[in-house]
Amino acid sequence: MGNVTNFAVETKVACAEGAVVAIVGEMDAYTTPQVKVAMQQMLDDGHKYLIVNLARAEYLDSTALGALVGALKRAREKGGDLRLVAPTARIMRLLDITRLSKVFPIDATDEEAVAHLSAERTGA
Amino acid sequence: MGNVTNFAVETKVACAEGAVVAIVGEMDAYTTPQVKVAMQQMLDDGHKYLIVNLARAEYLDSTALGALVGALKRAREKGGDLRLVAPTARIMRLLDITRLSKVFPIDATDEEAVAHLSAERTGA
Amino acid sequence: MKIEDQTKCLMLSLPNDPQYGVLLRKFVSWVAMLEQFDIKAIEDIEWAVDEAFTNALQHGVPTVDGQEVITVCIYPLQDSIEITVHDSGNGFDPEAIKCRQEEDARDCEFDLAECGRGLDLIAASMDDLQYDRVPDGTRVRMVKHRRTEAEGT
Amino acid sequence: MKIEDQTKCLMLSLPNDPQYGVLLRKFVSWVAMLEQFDIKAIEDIEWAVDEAFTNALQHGVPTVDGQEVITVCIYPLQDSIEITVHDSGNGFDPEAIKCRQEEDARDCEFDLAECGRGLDLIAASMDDLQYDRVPDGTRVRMVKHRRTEAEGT
Ligand SMILES: Nc1ncnc2c1ncn2[C@@H]1O[C@H](COP(=O)(O)OP(=O)(O)O)[C@@H](O)[C@H]1O
Ligand SMILES: Nc1ncnc2c1ncn2[C@@H]1O[C@H](COP(=O)(O)OP(=O)(O)O)[C@@H](O)[C@H]1O
Repeated sequence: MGNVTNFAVETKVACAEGAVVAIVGEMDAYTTPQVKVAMQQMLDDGHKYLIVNLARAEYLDSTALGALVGALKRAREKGGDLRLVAPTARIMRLLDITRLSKVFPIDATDEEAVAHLSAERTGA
Repeated sequence: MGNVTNFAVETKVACAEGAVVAIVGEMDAYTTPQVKVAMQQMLDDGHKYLIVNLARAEYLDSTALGALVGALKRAREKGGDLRLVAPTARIMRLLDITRLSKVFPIDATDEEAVAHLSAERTGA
Repeated sequence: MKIEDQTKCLMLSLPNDPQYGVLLRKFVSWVAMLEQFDIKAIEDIEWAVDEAFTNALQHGVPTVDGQEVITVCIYPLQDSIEITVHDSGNGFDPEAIKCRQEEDARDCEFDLAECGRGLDLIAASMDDLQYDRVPDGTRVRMVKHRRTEAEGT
Repeated sequence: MKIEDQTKCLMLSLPNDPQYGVLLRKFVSWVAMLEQFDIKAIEDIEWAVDEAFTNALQHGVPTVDGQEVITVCIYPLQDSIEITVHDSGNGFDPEAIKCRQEEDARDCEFDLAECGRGLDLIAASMDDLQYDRVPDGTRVRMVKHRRTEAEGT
């Protein structure tokens, strides 16, 4: 019958200064605070390169986008960055509508994102 | 996001006097009339042995049960019968609650039901 | 059952049209899911609400402007969920029906009636059930308790 | 937009609590599904209703008894679906906000604001949008037309 309560945020360290934050389920005004906390935690732990995996994110709204923009700014303030990975067609449409597809770098896989961030880190 | 409008009734002739009526989706006060029409059509066409396949029936309520009991009675009036095939655990629970699991013969597959009805037909 | 105390309520008001039964069931089952009811309890709640809705459709009388509305209130409580279904019909005497059903049960072991299983299903599915005549119609109140761990699966 | 003419309406009244946003979205998307809207239109409607609900949560003012209720009415019409979201707040001047947003857009090509995308998303998702001050709060009315076959996918 479907599940309305399957929201989760999964974090894992990807490399020295990078971490992956994977969003599972619907990210809205109710669930976004959990994602904010997870992203801030990673930043506070010294992971200034954030990789936000959206492959299993079924839904995002403007509150979710606001949190992602906020984390992007905080990461850049620390000299890091934030990249989005594998947004679904629906979320890609949201990013286009809000013109944020020009703001966020977007990759197909975590590995691709890590490669980009490593290049950025070593100034390549 | 799930589908609320995926209801369907599929009918097919199984043997000389038998037909399979497969129910797909949720059978309630809104959709039951379609099933009634399909079952009556089969009976009118001379298929007095009805096999109601519930493998893909996600939901049944008391209105649905009433229609199945009605068709059972009409089939028996014609000297035929009605058998249920492959009810899900949930529907089995409904049949138990309403004590109809004692009323309806239940088989695991259409083939099993056809075999039973053939035996009945030839008086075996 | 003290509905009056409760401020937190989710209310749904639907036109008198059976096509909306599925929406009502889904909605109520999601509320129950958010409230951490187990899958079996959610199935029970779906049946009870569906049967109460079907009865309201069939036995509720349209109001003067021809448009009958069926109102469902869901109260998520500490240890239970309470649901009321309100129609604008004249109600009935559940005792009278209860007796009829008990007679039926005595009369025939294998009940081949084509209707009359709705109230039974509600009663079997919920922990508490009450019909009230209210000024503008009939209201059924149904309660499902949350099972504690100790009671098993 | 002539809501007054319409008798057929599905109404949902929810407590001021963001956890119910997902229920509201699902419910509205199911109504749109029953009404044969295509998947893209359903996604749009979900966004618009969600944003209007979030705004009502954030900017609606609790009533005297401390319990604010957000009321959503869905009107399935012949060629469109109309949805109103009603809160008990003091409303705002959408024109003023529109101007501010246009200025922002001029100022920075890449908008790094952490809020303020809700109204844009509603406007982009729906065909018609209107904010009204009503005696007891703010009401946003949103309309989505059903696309005809000719307009393609
Ligand atoms: N909301 C209601 N208003 C008036 N009468 C009702 C209502 N709900 C149930 N009843 C009465 O109770 C009877 C039994 O209901 P039920 O068990 O659901 O079977 P059915 O509706 O198939 O007859 C109905 O036939 C009706 O007379
Ligand atoms: N229902 C409402 N009541 C009062 N003010 C509102 C309402 N909806 C929107 N607003 C105003 O419009 C502004 C822009 O809304 P929005 O684009 O959703 O962004 P955000 O809510 O993130 O600020 C809000 O900040 C608020 O001032």
